[in-house]
Amino acid sequence: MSSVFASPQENGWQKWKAVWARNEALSLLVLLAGVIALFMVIEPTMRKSSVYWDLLRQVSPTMVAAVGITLLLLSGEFDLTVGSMLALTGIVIVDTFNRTDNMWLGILAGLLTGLVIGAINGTFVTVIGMESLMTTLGMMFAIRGLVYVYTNQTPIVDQNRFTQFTRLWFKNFGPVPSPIIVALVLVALAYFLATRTEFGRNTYAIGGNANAARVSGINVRRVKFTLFVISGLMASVAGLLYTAQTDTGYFNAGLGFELEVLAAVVLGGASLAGGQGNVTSTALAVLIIGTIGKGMRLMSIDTTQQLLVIGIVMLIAVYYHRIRKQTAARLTQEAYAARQAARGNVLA
Amino acid sequence: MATTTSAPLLTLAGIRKEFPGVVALAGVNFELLPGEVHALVGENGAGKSTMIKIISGLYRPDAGEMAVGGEVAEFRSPADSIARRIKVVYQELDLVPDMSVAENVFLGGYPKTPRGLVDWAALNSRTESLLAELGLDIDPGTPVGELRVAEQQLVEIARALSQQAQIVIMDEPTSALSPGEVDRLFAVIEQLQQRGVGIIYVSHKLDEIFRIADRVTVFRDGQLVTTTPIAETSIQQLVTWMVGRELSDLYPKSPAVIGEPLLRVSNVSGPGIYDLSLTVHAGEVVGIFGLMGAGINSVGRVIFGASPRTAGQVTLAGQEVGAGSPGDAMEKGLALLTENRKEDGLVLPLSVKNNMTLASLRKFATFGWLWPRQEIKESADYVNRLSIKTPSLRQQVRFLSGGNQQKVLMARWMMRDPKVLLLTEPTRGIDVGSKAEIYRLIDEMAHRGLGILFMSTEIPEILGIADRILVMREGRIVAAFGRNEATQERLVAAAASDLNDAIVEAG
Amino acid sequence: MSAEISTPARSVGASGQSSLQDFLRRLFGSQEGVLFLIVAVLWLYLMSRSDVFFTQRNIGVMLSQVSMIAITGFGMTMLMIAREVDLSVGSMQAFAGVTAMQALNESHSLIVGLLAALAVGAIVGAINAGATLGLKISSFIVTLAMMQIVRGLAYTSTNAAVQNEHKLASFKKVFNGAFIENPVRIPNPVLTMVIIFIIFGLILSRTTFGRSIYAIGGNPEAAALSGIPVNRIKAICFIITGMLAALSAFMLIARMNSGQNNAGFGFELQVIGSVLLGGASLAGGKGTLVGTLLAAVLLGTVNNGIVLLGYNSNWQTAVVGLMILTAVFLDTMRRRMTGQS
Amino acid sequence: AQDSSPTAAEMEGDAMVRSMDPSALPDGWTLPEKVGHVTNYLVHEWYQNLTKGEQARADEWGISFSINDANLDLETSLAAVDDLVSQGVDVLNFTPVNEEASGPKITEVAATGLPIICESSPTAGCTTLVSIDDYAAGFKVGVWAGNYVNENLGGQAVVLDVGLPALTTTVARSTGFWDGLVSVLGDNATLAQSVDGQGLKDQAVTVSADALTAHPDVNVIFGINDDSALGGMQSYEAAGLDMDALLVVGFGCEGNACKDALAEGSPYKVSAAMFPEYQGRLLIDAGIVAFNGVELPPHLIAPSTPITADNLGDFYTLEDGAYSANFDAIAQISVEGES
Ligand SMILES: Nc1ncnc2c1ncn2[C@@H]1O[C@H](COP(=O)(O)OP(=O)(O)OP(=O)(O)O)[C@@H](O)[C@H]1O
Ligand SMILES: Nc1ncnc2c1ncn2[C@@H]1O[C@H](COP(=O)(O)OP(=O)(O)OP(=O)(O)O)[C@@H](O)[C@H]1O
Ligand SMILES: [Mg+2]
Ligand SMILES: [Mg+2]
Repeated sequence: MSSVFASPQENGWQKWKAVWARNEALSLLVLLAGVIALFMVIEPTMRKSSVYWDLLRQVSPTMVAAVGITLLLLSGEFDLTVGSMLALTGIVIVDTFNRTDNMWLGILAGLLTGLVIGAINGTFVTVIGMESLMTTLGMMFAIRGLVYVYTNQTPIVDQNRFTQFTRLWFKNFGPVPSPIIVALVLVALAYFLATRTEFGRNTYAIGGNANAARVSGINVRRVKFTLFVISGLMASVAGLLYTAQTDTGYFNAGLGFELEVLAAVVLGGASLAGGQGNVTSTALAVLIIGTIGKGMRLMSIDTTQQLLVIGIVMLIAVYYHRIRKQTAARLTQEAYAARQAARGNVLA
Repeated sequence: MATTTSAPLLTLAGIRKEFPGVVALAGVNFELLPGEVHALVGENGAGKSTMIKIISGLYRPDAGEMAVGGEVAEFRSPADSIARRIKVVYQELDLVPDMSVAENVFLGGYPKTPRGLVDWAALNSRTESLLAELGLDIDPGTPVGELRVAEQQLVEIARALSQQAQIVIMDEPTSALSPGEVDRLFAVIEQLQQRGVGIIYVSHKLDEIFRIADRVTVFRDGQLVTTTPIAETSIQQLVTWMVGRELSDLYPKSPAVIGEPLLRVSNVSGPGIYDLSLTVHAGEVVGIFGLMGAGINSVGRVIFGASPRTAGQVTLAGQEVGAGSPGDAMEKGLALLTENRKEDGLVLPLSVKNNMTLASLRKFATFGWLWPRQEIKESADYVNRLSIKTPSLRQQVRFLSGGNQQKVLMARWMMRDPKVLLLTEPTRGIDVGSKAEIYRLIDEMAHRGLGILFMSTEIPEILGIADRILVMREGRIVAAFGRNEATQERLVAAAASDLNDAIVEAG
Repeated sequence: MSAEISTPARSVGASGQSSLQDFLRRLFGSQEGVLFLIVAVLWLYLMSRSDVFFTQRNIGVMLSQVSMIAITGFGMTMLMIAREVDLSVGSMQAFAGVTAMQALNESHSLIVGLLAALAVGAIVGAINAGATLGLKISSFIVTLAMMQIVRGLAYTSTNAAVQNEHKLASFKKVFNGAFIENPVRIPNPVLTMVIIFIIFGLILSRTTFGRSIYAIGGNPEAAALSGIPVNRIKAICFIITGMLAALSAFMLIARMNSGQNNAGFGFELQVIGSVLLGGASLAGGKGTLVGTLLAAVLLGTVNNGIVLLGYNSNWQTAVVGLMILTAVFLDTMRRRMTGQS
Repeated sequence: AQDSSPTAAEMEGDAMVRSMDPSALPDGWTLPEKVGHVTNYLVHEWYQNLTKGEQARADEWGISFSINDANLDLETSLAAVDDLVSQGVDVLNFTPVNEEASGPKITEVAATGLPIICESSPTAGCTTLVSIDDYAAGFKVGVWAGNYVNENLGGQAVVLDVGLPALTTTVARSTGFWDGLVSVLGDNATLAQSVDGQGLKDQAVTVSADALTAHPDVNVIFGINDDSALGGMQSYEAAGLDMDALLVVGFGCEGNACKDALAEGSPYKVSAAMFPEYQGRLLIDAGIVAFNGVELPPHLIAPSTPITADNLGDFYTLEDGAYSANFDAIAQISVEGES
């Protein structure tokens, strides 16, 4: 059976072009390698391997949260609460530590927070039918505000100083930092969920054409609800990692985190309209943004100029994605035309 | 053919559905038998799609009962309906364009491995055999978005097969199919029939109904007018039931008074069309007939400048029309009614009035400042003149029925007082009553001295209203007929014949 | 022959209902109505709880604060109706502000300072437009990047706040706070807001330009085929938004008496939040200036009320969130009940 | 304020820091090659001037100095610590975004033996903290303000506190000020309202405008930094209230705005000066001392004093529109009894 990807007119060059155009992860991988190579040339510290282990540790909360958001975005919905969730989870975890003197209860409570907030977001959007962008914007302020009110803007310090807890952040297995292990396991699970399970395929279908999904008997509301819960849960895992680093419930944790996550998702090529994107690309994009930030910090470039650079890189990357997607669409069209020509009208 | 003795597959009793301000269904009784093709006809907005959506579980009825296979059925979602082996092929196809054919066929119920994961191998092989059953030779891995509409429709039907549907409902399935594709579809329908599947078939094309239906049910304004075996009725009778009165003449053609040449298209090429030349005179209706994909949609777009023109010249009343600029074309006196109402015609969230006046805003404004009085007056005038059914000028156009939406678009262009009107399939998906209205409007405009270029894939209407007919194939004009020489057979022959045949000089 | 349709078209234009009924239906039938109701309830509550609330002074102060969000919001409303968005307006508060203050210090001329701000707004707006329309990238992403870039420029152009070195007496008067004398006894920022509201309100509802904006947002393809210059109109909307954001930046420096390069953090969320709350949507085609104004006033009232009643200011963020949720909830319910969803 | 009293050895280290001289490095001492500072908010004038002071001092010593800024983001701040460690700094200067939350990280890094000189807020793991005593400095301006009120404003103070509850140091400033004021005025001081200006001028203007409508009788505005105080004053003026009946008390006086306001004779009469350039010098010098293994007290107190129109000229010299700090005069300020 002939695949469209290998229609007769495609020569070797065309084939490579198709591989390039259709595979966003590939581009991102090349970009990542390029960024690393560039920094290695201009900044000697970037040649040390320890820098990269640090990097992996540092990007892990963002990676976890961004992957959660990607899954949700595939279904065409948004969640702006991730930043506030980082703060809320931290507060809940450390507060529970202090109230129960039990580390496991604290961690459990933290994860439960993600579950509950995700379920609340999900209920607003899928049961009541509220628009997700506005709803989660409201939730973002509401959660942050409640955190302020509850803590009176004082950090909550872990009185037990659970070292086992902070090891979740600081411990290394060989050279591999533990948080990145958590993050990669979750990325793998998310990848598996998105590509191998019916639930994942249904998610893509909903984002691709919600109506088609609904009339095919997919319970769109349930899928979306579950995705909100997953995204909430992932945000609370991010919060857990973040908190393990500080052992403190910090009310201002994750201010602006939602935009950071969004930038990564967009750089990873996911469509804000849903249906397009994948978790590996998002994870790569997180690494790219992390590397650029790291390199610039090591070069002691001003934060102010870092903002400029990140902005410009994002613009270029998105423009690049557009060109790539356009090429992919054109190749598809050409392949289709060739197929039609080769076969004649099937139905006539 | 239907075996009238067997128990009904589906029974609706007293089904009622209201939307705010509209009674879409006012207590409908309906029955579908195994192996029968049951046609559903009615004007736009009569409630056909609403009934289908109730059967599919998308809407819940306000009153009434439904039974499937004798058991009472209360569907809370499409999943419930699918579980009872009901499959709907909707008017607007519901496929996920980015996903593969196989995934679309099994959407909502993938074959799974014992561990509960998607079984890709089974998915592809089962799709392949289903497609083979339908005589469709496509790779199950192809993204559906790449398929032709007809192929997509068959994918939907493959879905019905995959779900072993007992009841298949098709809402205007042929509105985007070529005659060959229609034949193919009908063959599939017969196949289904032989398996005892019951089919509800909605269409505005009454001739089709007489080809395949066993029984027909007529709706009017949410009421069921009658259900009758097809053999006991006629097209004329159906039309009368649908519109509630006798429609004596579908094609009101008054004798043309042909005037000066207005639109001259010389050797124009563009995406989908090659070396197109034609002339439209004042008071003349020129029809272009072509099968699906022949390029008739591109004609209007390229002349109007909505698609790029790569070669050739267009003049209107002697003035040259710039390429690729709808603004200039409008300036010179052209108007274009596009093929896709929803995609590039209507502005759904805007009101009826604002949709109508969109192309002639300047007429109601001084230095950009609008004078609403005049705007309202003229819009109201058009609503009345074209008998547009709308509760008010302020009504969002999205709530109007298809036919009325089309009339709003006609009004948009009539308001500009164009010299030449380019119409692309203006009656697609429109009921017979509204069609008659639109034909009447076309005739009236021609009578007032407008030139009309009318592109259509439907032979009867072309024959009915055009003074001169051009036939298009593969982007080229291949034949031209006067009103009196054209027949259905000659048009089909020209549209489908080989390129080597004599190309009749056009224009 | 003329064919008649089974149900004759109802005569249009005339409404059968009494005007009161019609009024009520319209009040509750729209997002603006819902907002009006919430604002009214809130005002009544605050009036009963605080003597100070409903005084000319307090309302003046509150509306002065609302004015910057609202003025930027008016531009943003037009942009969002046209199905675009601008996230760079917050950074603009900093960048246009410091630029204007520098220009004032250099030139000692109010007009030059104002023009400098507006020029910055126009240029950034034009760049947003160019990148969005020229490169065909979603404006959400373009302006997300521009938000970083413009903030970076604000930091780069000055590494500290730009102080008022020109000491222009007129500068203090233009947009400064509430009760600087002017003939109408309405604070200048509020007056400015009202004037801009009227101008752009009329443009949106009464001009071909405004109508085109709605059409573009509702269906860009259809608008283009109706002869509307889609890109040109979108570009103008971007530039207007940039300039209005710059005008609020100018109002901000007048209030602060200095150009702060860290001003306007989160301002874009307040503005976009107000616009969305006012009934516009990211999908385009709908929204009104009245809605935006009411939403901005609602959020301003909440902030003002919390301080007036002496509540812990920690509540401000929370209440803003709850207000957004309430408004979205009520609007969703309203639409469900009137079958508009 | 919670520090235990320093040992004699530590006091010796303290004195050593204050008397370091680039022309005379103690015998046997080595200089660190690289010093890096992770700041929390470099765009603020305080940090602009502080790091200027550090850079100048590092240049005097011939030490390479680099800055990484967190722009108020905790994660970035902690990542920047890793980055400087990777770069092999010999001394780390650190300003926490949040001191509690930075503790574990700093403790971890400190365990490697790297001297960490903290600024602004005490953080677990720091070798020492260089900062003013916020409470004491607040108390001093509070006393000054109390006397001013007695002499010029009829002995009654109605206070608007434009605070920043999110940071312990800024809370200490507000409390210190209030206690100092009350120590002079007793019951004649009333707190009209505390508002959160977030230390940002635009926020300060907004919240104080609201508060001033509720309390138009306010005659003393205290701000936890210059922006807060100036923002409050700005709203007061905009509200059309009597500027002659107002006293504005600021904190930091790190930039030109404060100095100009003092010099102009506006209601902004006093600020708890913190001398960022001088603190920058102390930070570098403390790093050198710590690098050479000398014990330091947990808190190395930087000088602070109420700065007014009268003594502005003692501490700062105005030349061509720029103020330069007189380090000798600043070094003379007593830090006795502050902790
Ligand atoms: N979701 C809805 N909200 C409000 N009114 C609706 C809705 N769906 C349908 N209607 C109205 O109900 C009536 C019946 O519509 P329906 O779509 O069933 O007509 P139809 O017979 O399928 O017409 P067509 O031939 O144009 O497809 C129409 O007046 C329509 O405007
Ligand atoms: N913008 C374009 N670029 C390239 N090819 C085009 C473009 N527009 C149309 N075509 C091609 O030109 C041919 C005619 O297109 P057109 O849409 O006019 O046909 P049609 O008769 O309406 O058929 P269909 O039923 O497929 O819409 C098709 O093969 C189409 O793929
Ligand atoms: Mg229908
Ligand atoms: Mg077509």
